[in-house]
Amino acid sequence: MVDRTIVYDYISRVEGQGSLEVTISNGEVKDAKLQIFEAPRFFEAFLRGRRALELPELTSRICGICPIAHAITAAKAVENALEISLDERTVALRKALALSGMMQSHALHIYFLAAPDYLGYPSAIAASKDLLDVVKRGFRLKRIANMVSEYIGGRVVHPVTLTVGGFTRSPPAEKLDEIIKALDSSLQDAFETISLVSNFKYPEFESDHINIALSNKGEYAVTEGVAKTSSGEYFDGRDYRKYVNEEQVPYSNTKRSIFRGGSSFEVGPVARFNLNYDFLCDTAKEAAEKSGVRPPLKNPFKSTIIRAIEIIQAIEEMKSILKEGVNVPPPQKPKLRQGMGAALTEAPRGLLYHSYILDKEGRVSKADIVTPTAHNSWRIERDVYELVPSIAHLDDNSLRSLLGMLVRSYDPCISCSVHAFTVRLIRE
Amino acid sequence: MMNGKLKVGVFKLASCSGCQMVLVHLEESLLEVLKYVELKYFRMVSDDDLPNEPLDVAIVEGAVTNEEEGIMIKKIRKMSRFLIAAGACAATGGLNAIKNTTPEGEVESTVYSSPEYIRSGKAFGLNEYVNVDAYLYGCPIDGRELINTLMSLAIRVPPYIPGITVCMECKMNGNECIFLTRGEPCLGPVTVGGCNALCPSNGVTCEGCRGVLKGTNPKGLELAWTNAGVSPDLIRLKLRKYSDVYKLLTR
Amino acid sequence: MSNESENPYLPAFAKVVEIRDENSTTKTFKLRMLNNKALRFRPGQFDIISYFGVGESAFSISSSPEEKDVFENTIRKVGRVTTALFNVKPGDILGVRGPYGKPWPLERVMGSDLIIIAGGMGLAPLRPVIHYIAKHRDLYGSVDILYGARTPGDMIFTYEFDSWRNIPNTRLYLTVDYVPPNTKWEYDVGVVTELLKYVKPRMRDTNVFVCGPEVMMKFTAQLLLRMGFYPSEIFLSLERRMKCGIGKCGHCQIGYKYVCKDGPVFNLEEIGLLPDVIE
Amino acid sequence: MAFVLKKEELPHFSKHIISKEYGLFAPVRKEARSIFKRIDENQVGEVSLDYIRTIMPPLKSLLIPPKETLLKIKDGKIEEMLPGPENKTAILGVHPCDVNAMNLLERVYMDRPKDPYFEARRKNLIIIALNCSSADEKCFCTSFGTGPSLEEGFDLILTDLGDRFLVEVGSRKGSELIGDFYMPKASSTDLMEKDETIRRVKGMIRRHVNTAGLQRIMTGALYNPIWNELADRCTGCGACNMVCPTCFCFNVIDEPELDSGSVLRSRTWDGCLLWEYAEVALGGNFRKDLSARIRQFVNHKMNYWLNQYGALGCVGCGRCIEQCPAKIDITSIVARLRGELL
Ligand SMILES: Cc1cc2nc3c(=O)[nH]c(=O)nc-3n(C[C@H](O)[C@H](O)[C@H](O)COP(=O)(O)OP(=O)(O)OC[C@H]3O[C@@H](n4cnc5c(N)ncnc54)[C@H](O)[C@@H]3O)c2cc1C
Ligand code: SF4
Ligand code: SF4
Ligand code: SF4
Repeated sequence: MVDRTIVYDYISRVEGQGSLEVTISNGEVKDAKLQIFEAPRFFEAFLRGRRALELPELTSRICGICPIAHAITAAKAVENALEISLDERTVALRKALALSGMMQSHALHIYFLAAPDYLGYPSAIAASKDLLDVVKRGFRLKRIANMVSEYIGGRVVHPVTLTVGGFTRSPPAEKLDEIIKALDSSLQDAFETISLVSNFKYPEFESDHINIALSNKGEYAVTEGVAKTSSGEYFDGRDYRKYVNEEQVPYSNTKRSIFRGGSSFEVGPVARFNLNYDFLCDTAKEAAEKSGVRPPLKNPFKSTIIRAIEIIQAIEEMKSILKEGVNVPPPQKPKLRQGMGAALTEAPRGLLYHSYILDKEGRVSKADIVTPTAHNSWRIERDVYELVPSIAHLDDNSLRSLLGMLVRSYDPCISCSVHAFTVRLIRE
Repeated sequence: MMNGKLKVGVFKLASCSGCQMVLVHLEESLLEVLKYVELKYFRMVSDDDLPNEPLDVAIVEGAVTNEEEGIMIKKIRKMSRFLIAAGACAATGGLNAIKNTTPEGEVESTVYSSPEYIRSGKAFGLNEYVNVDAYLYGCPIDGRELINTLMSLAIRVPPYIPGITVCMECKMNGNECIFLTRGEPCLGPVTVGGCNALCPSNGVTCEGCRGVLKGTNPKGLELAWTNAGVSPDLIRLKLRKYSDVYKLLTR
Repeated sequence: MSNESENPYLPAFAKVVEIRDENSTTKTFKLRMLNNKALRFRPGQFDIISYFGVGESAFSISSSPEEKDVFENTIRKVGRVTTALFNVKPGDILGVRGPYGKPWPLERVMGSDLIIIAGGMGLAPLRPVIHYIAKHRDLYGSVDILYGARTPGDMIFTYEFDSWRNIPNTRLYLTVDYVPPNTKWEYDVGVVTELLKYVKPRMRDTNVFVCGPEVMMKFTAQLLLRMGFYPSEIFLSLERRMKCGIGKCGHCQIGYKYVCKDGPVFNLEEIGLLPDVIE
Repeated sequence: MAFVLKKEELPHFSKHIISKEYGLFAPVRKEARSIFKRIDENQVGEVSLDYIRTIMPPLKSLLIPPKETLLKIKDGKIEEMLPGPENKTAILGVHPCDVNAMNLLERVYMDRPKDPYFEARRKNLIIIALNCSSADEKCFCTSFGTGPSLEEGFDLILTDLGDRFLVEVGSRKGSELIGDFYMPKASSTDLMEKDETIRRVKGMIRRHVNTAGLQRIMTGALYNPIWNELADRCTGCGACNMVCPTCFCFNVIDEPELDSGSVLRSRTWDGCLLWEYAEVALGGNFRKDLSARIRQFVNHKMNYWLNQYGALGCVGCGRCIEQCPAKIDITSIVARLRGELL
């Protein structure tokens, strides 16, 4: 077979700008490069010298799709450095905020990024002509998630109330009923989402590799806990660098994250599902059964189903947190001092790491941030290697669209790959 | 009603995508807006390729930080009748421009072990490269203002954002002034309003993400901070954030 | 329906019956109030036009007060509302409020000579004066109309100039700042105040009406004072940002005067000492 | 007529007002201060009349809301968004300076042609004022005779007498409002205690504006360098315009309302400290310099008002002084122009 190179430049329906270049030779992948030509924004550089207390605000600007995850992780890392521990209600409210971000992101992914693939439209907007109800359902789910984000965080994109030491204010109690009602009403839409995604025709493909997700006793971990791997190891934020390292890849894309021992790994909904299945609420478990997925799930395309399941999980859990009341104490006034702090949380796309070294005035002297997309990027390339042999016979267009779907199934968020750097679009 | 639907492209340079997300978050209102507006290019949600025909309006998010983006923004300018700089990054470089005062090589080696592969430059707002017809303020932009802007343009009328300050909106909300009561420097007095004083109303100072309002006096504000005992160091950090307020002061 | 209301912010509806191009940036809109409600106005008054969805703006009524069932506004495209108005077609409906403001003191100056000095768009509120005088010619003495614009192409109402020249005992002097190449121009070149050299006013028996950009009015007023005019003989029509037209929104204040209700036509005596008048 | 209301009866009295179908606005605590808020039956306990100064002027906020829709336009039909007579409102606990400021607003808005939105709200409004029982160093109402007590312009007025309020009736509407709510008649001691309170508060007021010949002095100072000096310090934030109970300027904006397919024409507060306020098309601006804008603000209050509406436009509430981030103080500006201060 002749060598051919598939270039999918500027992958659409992912958040940010990236391309995939695959060189195929004799039905095998000779080379797969997930390139990111999103310009580097150098957060880790300009955070130097900034005040630790600004970090949740500043780092939320890493990513407009999952700003909440960054803000929470930054706050936790600083709290870790300054040895601040939070009261139970604040911790719970933070989780509710994180879940609202997750629900929003998942609804967006399912309805606007993935569904067009499976329903055969270039975009949800195009689909809205025929499938207005479906698109509107996506909007509704998203809107209710956003309502909660705004209620707790003050704003949907880039929350303002989240701060080191807690929240700058409690959410207005008089609106609580309305919010809980809205969440209740969204369950129906969430179930219909399960039916929708269960009926998508997913490509047959399985891959076995290390999964990593946050884990915490007794809960489907999102904001609290330590990282757990499918190979049975546990580590916390401070030990992160003993387990995960990075290497800069010369052909220009994100830094590649490597798990101890030199392997690629997966983070995100599938990893969470596989490692924390037991802690899903009953409704979510039922939904999983109904849609025929069970751990260990090995088909990355089916992450779409997991996202739908996680929407149900998020709704149920937000409800139960909010029902216990939304009054939180005012934020603790931190004592600034020298220190190092790190945190791991689950962003919608998977494990997110922030770590900071602070000087004695509480200024950042070093920042280290690794996003879920950076964690997954090598995994995506490996999947390409594994998938292509079975589909190499397809024509360029079909091949390209399948590979696009594969990349999208990781919902890569290239905007937030702070480690990403630019440039050249390589074409052969 | 006039000359058919408004042809709009949404573009992204160096940014977090947050401003595009505000467009997506319009949700049902987005469907209403789409009765008047045709999204010809919106890579984040659609496969459609760069259109060949000229656009009525380009909404551009993000700062220009390297040569490619410089070329890109010029290309966008050429193909669009009306160009909107959406968000702090597009207006002033935004947070990305904080690093502008540090030599680029130093910046790159902070993040990358082999910075020789990286090509990046200082971060600038779009108006350093092209003419900007209108701004949408904020980090991120405001959904309501986005709707008003698109609806104005749909009837072929330039958009309008009232020229009031965050400080005024903060007062209208009956908030206790954070600067006066806690002594924390707040940029509300010189910042373009329209966010309904979101941050001060939630108990935190305005960080100036919507830029400096024409006719306000940042020098006076700096003096007020100094008189209230705010340290020069904190003032420096405060002024060098989303907007280019520091430029107005060093001039 | 709307006209019955006491609500001064409620526009009545008017139909656009004709649109004329004055020059590349200016159009005259002929309007007729719906519901047979004629807009009764006096020369120098203004109305406020609504383009719903964009906003309202004040415009001098530029047509003859004798024409009862229609009226005209001459509008230059400069911003949002005016851009919207330029997209309007005959038959479209607009909102109209007014008329507002103090008119030119045509009764007070009755019997005297008149010098009318206009710059650019400033001719719009003076056109009704000229039409009024033409109709009631014997009530006034000699009339000199001095009109200046940036270039010949910036002039408005040029199609009426001949008929103005034909009004008995009336002279029209024209000037432009600049004549672009290949443009025919047989009149003066220079600022409008220079046209005063053609006028030999009978002092104490002559009044002056001035309207134009504020700097032009400033120089004109200074010159007139030097020529020996009293401030009480000089009338100016001013323009300020305006949101309500009825003395509530505050924008048009100059010192203690409101342009909308104490003006727009002012006697120089009234405003001579006010701040923020002319830069 | 005068009565006595025990302090612990205040919640009942508030409930009584609500029971007469009034929307009740009253001050409640927010952080260290009071803020006027719509109160429902369950919140009457929160009403706290022990305050000196709110940030926002309550009557202005009520009568000309910061953003108010005037017209709704749809399919060539215009709907006036006038508040109906059913929107009866009672405001409880406004100080004399604020009531007097409202009287000044009336001169503007009830001048012909009347503003029907203001008029409708004013007609619907019943005022239960509150004589001051304390003052701080920012108060200077005595300069204009606008406080600390009020002789007219209220329906009811309270005076804090320690453990009880003296309740005086100022209008028929006021006495109707009391209706069958039982309160004992006030005694002459109560009335004497009131006078004593007012005298005491007057003694607390240290700040002063000398209004004698003020207009002539202000007009003479229009070109004084002081305006440039102030412009170096003023941030141009417009906070003073917002908090001033007599500032009445507004902007008008048209906005689409997508769900209903109509256009809303609203007015929003505006202020002369802003660049855009005096801007006209093509970049012209009649008050380009901040100095001209501050001069407008101060002169409007201390000079032009007198010509325009027959009274000075300041009631001495002290809000602009308190809220100015640059600590610009209208009383010391006047004092300087009068040569009373360096
Ligand atoms: C008494 C009076 C008579 C006028 N007569 C005429 C006339 O005959 N022909 C004509 O073309 N223009 C006239 N103008 C000016 C006209 O009102 C402005 O050109 C128009 O308001 C610009 O509106 P816009 O929305 O297109 O401009 P933008 O620049 O978009 O204006 C935004 C807002 O600013 C205000 N504004 C801007 N410029 C002016 C201005 N010059 N005067 C008042 N408000 C302004 C308006 O409130 C407007 O809504 C007159 C103004 C006044 C006060
Ligand atoms: S208050 Fe300031 S920082 Fe906050 S959203 Fe508004 S402009 Fe931005
Ligand atoms: S001081 Fe300024 S804003 Fe206030 S009423 Fe006067 S002109 Fe209007
Ligand atoms: S409050 Fe003070 S700083 Fe702000 S505009 Fe008024 S005088 Fe200037």
